[in-house]
Amino acid sequence: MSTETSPWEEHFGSRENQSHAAQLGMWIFLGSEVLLFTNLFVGYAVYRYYYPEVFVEASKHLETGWATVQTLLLVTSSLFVALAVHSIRQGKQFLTALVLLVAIGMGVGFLVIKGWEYWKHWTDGALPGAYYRLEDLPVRGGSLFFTLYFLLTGVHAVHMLVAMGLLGWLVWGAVAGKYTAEYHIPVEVGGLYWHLVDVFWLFIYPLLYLVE
Amino acid sequence: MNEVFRRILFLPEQASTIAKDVDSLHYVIITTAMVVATLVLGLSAYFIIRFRRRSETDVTPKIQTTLGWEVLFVGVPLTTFLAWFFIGFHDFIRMQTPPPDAMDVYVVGKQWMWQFTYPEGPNAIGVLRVPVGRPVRLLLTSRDVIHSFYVPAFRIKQDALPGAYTQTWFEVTKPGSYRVMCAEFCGLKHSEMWAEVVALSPEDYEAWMQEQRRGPVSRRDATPSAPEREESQKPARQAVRYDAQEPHGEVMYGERGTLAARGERVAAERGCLKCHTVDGTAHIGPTWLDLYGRRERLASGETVVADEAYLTESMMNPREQVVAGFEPVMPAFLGVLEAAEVAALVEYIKTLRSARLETIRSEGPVYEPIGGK
Amino acid sequence: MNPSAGSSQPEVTYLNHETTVGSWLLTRDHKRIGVMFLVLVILALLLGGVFAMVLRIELLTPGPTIISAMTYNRMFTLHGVTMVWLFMIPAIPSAFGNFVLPIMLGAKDVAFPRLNLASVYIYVAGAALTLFGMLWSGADTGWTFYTPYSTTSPTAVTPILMGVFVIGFSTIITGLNFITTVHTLRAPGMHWSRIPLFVWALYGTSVIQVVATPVLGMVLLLVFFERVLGVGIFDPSRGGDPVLFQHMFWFYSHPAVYIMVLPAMGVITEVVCAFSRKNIFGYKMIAVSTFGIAFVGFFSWGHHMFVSGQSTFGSGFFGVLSMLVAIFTAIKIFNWVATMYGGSIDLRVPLLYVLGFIFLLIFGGMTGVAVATTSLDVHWHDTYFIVAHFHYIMVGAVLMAFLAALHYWWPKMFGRVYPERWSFLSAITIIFGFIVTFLPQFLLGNLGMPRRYYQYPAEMQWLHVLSTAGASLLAFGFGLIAIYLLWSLRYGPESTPNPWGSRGYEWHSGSPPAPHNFTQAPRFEREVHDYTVPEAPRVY
Amino acid sequence: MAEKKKSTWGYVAVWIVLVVLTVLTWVLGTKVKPGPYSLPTSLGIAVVKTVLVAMFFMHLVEQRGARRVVLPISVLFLGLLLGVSLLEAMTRIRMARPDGIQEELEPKRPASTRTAPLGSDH
Ligand code: HEA
Ligand code: HEA
Ligand code: HEC
Ligand code: CUA
Ligand SMILES: [Cu+2]
Repeated sequence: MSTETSPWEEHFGSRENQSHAAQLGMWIFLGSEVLLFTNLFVGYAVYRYYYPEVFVEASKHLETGWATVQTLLLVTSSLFVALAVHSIRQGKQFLTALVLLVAIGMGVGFLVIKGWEYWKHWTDGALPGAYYRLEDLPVRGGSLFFTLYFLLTGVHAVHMLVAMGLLGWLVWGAVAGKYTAEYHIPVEVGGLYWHLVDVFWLFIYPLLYLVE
Repeated sequence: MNEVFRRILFLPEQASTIAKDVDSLHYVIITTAMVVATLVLGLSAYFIIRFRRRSETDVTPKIQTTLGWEVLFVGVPLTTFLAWFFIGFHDFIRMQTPPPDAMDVYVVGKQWMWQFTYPEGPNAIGVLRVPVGRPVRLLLTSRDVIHSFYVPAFRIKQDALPGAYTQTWFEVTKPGSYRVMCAEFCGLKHSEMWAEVVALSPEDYEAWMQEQRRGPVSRRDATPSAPEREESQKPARQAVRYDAQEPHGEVMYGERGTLAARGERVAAERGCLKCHTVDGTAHIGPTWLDLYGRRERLASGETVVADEAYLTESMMNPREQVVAGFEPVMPAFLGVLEAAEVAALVEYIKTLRSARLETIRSEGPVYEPIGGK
Repeated sequence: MNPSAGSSQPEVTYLNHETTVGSWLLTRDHKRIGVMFLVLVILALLLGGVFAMVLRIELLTPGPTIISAMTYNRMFTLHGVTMVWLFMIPAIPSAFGNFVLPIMLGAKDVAFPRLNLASVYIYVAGAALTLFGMLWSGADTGWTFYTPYSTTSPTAVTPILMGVFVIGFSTIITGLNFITTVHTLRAPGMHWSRIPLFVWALYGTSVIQVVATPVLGMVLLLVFFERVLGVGIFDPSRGGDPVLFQHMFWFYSHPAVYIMVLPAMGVITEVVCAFSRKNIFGYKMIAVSTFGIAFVGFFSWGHHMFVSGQSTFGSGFFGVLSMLVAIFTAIKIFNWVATMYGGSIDLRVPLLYVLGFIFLLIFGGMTGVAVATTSLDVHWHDTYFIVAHFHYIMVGAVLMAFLAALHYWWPKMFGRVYPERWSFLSAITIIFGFIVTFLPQFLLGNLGMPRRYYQYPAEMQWLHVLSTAGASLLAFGFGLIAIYLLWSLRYGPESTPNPWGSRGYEWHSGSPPAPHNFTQAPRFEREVHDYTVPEAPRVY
Repeated sequence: MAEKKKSTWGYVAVWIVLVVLTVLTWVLGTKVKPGPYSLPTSLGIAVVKTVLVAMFFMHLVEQRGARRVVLPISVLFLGLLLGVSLLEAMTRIRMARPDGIQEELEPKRPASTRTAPLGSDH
């Protein structure tokens, strides 16, 4: 019961083992996240097969340029998170906090763009299912595209929020000096989560915005 | 032999061309299962007695497998299973592929009835009349949720999907009446969604069809065939009865709190359901299913949209706007129903929609008439 | 009583070192968590059993008997939901797995004890949400939640969906914990080739849990969104495809049947070895077939959809792969029987349940193979034949294995012995009652009795009456178990550390074990279940 | 976790590649428009980017054993569900409403309640 005082837990035997266990646990969790998104990709694939033309047309209603900016933002934020891990491994706590903050800032930027886009869809009536009011596309297929669009980006945005919360908590920990060159499991593991959320976007981006 | 097995296994009669083939495989698999289970149990029992514990300090040798045993353990069941699968799949493909000379019947499932439509008419609800000795292809669809068209005596079953068509086929071997049941859970009266297949001799069938197609009747609901008129009571048909006067048990859509739920109770208590149904069939009064928002043709020739105002008016003063085709027999409920009850009733009627799916336009790439690609 | 005398019980055990309520509710001890899960799943079994009895009583007559059609529809839905998600999926892994897995590996705890505790509360939260839905107005969709019925049903489907969704996370956490524990917390001497087969079974199960459960989570979420927000992803009037829902559902739910059966198979392996005093026959084959099931099990989900409008190609694909999964089970059955050969067999109650398990699993499994034979399934799909098939496996096999585990590990968990005669009586009642309940259902299915039917043709009545009679016997048997186990908790004679003389690794710790499982660090020097030497393992 | 003095520039290099690939995807998708190849190419690029992120940002290269195979396995199962469901949908026979009898089969709201008492004609 030494967990309150020291971050090392004795039932792991060695510190290296604890780190391995934490990493493995996180990877398994990431694996399950991949499968959480699976249904949406499957729905996308099947409906795109059913309604190919509608999907092409529907995709034109999206802001491809801004999505590219979003992609760049996420990719860059990933770099900063990787740098955070890099610097905490060398024990630089403030640098870590700083780069994490930058990454969070980029996440905020991403979500702002997303929110603006949602607002635009709202005014256009390009909404999912029952709310679909877009006139130039048929309901069959068209509404499905937007359903999938909102589900994919929405579930992704929720993950972004969680990941940003996680990074915020890491910033706080780093500032409070909880992480050192020896003990920084949370930073490593939290970073993994951020990268995974980034990876989802790497697929969502071409699938939704670059349909041809 | 076939008959013995069929009876032991309680299988229904084999009234279609595929039933015998399906059953033969059934017999083989079930017999094997029983034999294997008995052997294994017997072997275990033998081991338990032969190798029973003799002292608390017994030691036992470590016995490991050899390659031969492994191959045997894997090989024998695997070959058996695969052999069964291939025989079964061969039959399955046959069951999935209607022969080119099949006649078509369109089947629409809806909560909770089966409707059959012949090309060039007529329509029939609850009874599908087919000739013996001729393959019949069914094209199934549904108006609301998934149903499943199941005829035990033919060993066929096929889901009817909303928004899409599926197909199955059968060829009846002997005249008679066969029970059709809905096998996919579809709501309150799933267990009553029965119909029947009446297999007529080719001559009777031809005569019946001629009768149905004569003149303007062709689009109407089918009437019984000559053999049925002679000998009436049909057990399966009786089950396809939607009697709002004896609703068995509690009505659908929740019992608690909501306004609509209360409306439902009011409707039952005030006797509305004596004349109105909620499942789409007409009774003394028009059905309430999909009433809200419907364009009603009145006896006066005008049409009205059934909105809240119209609904209220119809309850308070029914003689004012009589729906075409109905007698003005509905009592006025002015002063009988409380305002809250009226509101609840209206709310209830609004919930009675046969799902959003009603608006579906079912379409697909191509319709392939049998025979030609 | 057995040769493990000499080794002594620990004075301080996980049960008596702290006894406040708080020390239970906030415990991170995997053993206490296991016990909490055990209590919870037994309550769920009781609840599901009550629903089952209501179903059976209603089916006594062809027409309405005690409840209305609406209530009946809710009952089988709640029965299915409770039994599958509240009882069977967590039953063996979360209760017994949590208790013995770390001990078997020689670890002090699972890798993430806090997450482990969280999984209890997540389960409780999910179960509470489900119960809330049940009380509110229940759901009438069947445990399969097929769209579009589930998206339009006016009953309280939504809270039940969300309850199951939440419980899913508990499952994922348990799986994640077990995998990590196996990888990182093995004691010295615990090579990969020595890992007990129960642990292998849990490992395979965990993989399925982690992979499949999120898929279920998302598909339930999709139905939720459709109900609450009308996003219409499966809505045919918007061009959606209801069959796609079935793919997503069964992609989870077929592997889920292996989530239920694999741990049961692990239990059987342990019990067969212990009571035959025999090394397992074909350790590798059993371990490999566990992973065979876990992997190939993911390829056969479409065998639930042979008549759903799925393509003929699809049916063939899923059908042939179902045959391949079946093989792995066959391998295990042969190995268990072969293990008994040349053993020193003591027919105790756990072994009796194992015999029931093997016999009923063959029946359930072979009828599974029969329904996987596409042409036969057309007649059987959604009839009582299917109901009988899965009850043969889930009740006849898995529930028997649960009872075997309960009796086998009862002294380990609570340090008490249960009364032998009563346990025999109830075991025989249960096995016999089971057969009387579910054998007639095969015949009903053949006759063409569809499932989820409130009313049925009168000529089928006598079979239903028989089935209800059997169910009453079953309920009586369970009641008996409940009574004598509760009695034994308090008045049962104290157990020795290793009452069965088993060589399973979990018996290296005391019965009940010390708070951190072992009083000294254990070393594993022999193969698991090595009975070539007369003395039992030493207790650390 | 004895980190061998690894330089920051490695990460930056990976990042540059990622940015270039992103821009490439965009150019391909909006300017070049390779038609039928657009889906495979854009997904191909996404996979390459994922591998880069996983290997270097997520330090998969440093990992051993089980930690290494988790992600590939989950992707495998994603592919399984996606591939098989899609294949099944593609092999289905899709039938449309047959000619001639639209009226009766069209699932639609009835235009009026003019339905007669049970048993008699329409
Ligand atoms: C724990 C639960 C469990 C398990 C383990 C299984 C195991 C199997 N199941 Fe079952 N199944 C269910 C639970 C389970 N099932 C449930 C709940 C449903 C219904 C769901 C619903 O619709 O509500 C269902 C439904 C179901 C269907 C769909 C039926 C339908 O709805 O139309 C099918 C079809 O193929 C099927 C097949 C199989 C097969 C092939 C196996 C195999 O894994 C079986 C393997 C075992 C053996 C094969 C026995 C051992 C073999 C031998 C001893 C060898 C004999 C030797 C020789 C022949 C030489 N199952
Ligand atoms: C693990 C799963 C499980 C278990 C254990 C059971 C157990 C039982 N089931 Fe059920 N069943 C399902 C899973 C299960 N079932 C599923 C998934 C469905 C499909 C639902 C659907 O269609 O959606 C179904 C459907 C189903 C039907 C079909 C309903 C229909 O289609 O209309 C029937 C009908 O007879 C039935 C009966 C029974 C009976 C009599 C038992 C009996 O074995 C129950 C006996 C148990 C008890 C009476 C409880 C006693 C317990 C205690 C006293 C607690 C103390 C215990 C200890 C200390 C050990 N079940
Ligand atoms: C004696 C039989 C009878 C009873 C009882 C009865 N109705 Fe009617 N109802 C009819 C008939 C016949 C019509 C169609 C002729 C008409 O419009 O008056 C009708 C029409 C209606 C309509 C208009 C339907 C349409 O399609 O436009 C509504 C609404 C209605 N009834 C509500 C009620 C309510 C609410 C009650 C109970 C409080 C009730 N009815 C009780 C026979 C009845
Ligand atoms: Cu229609 Cu069940
Ligand atoms: Cu299955």
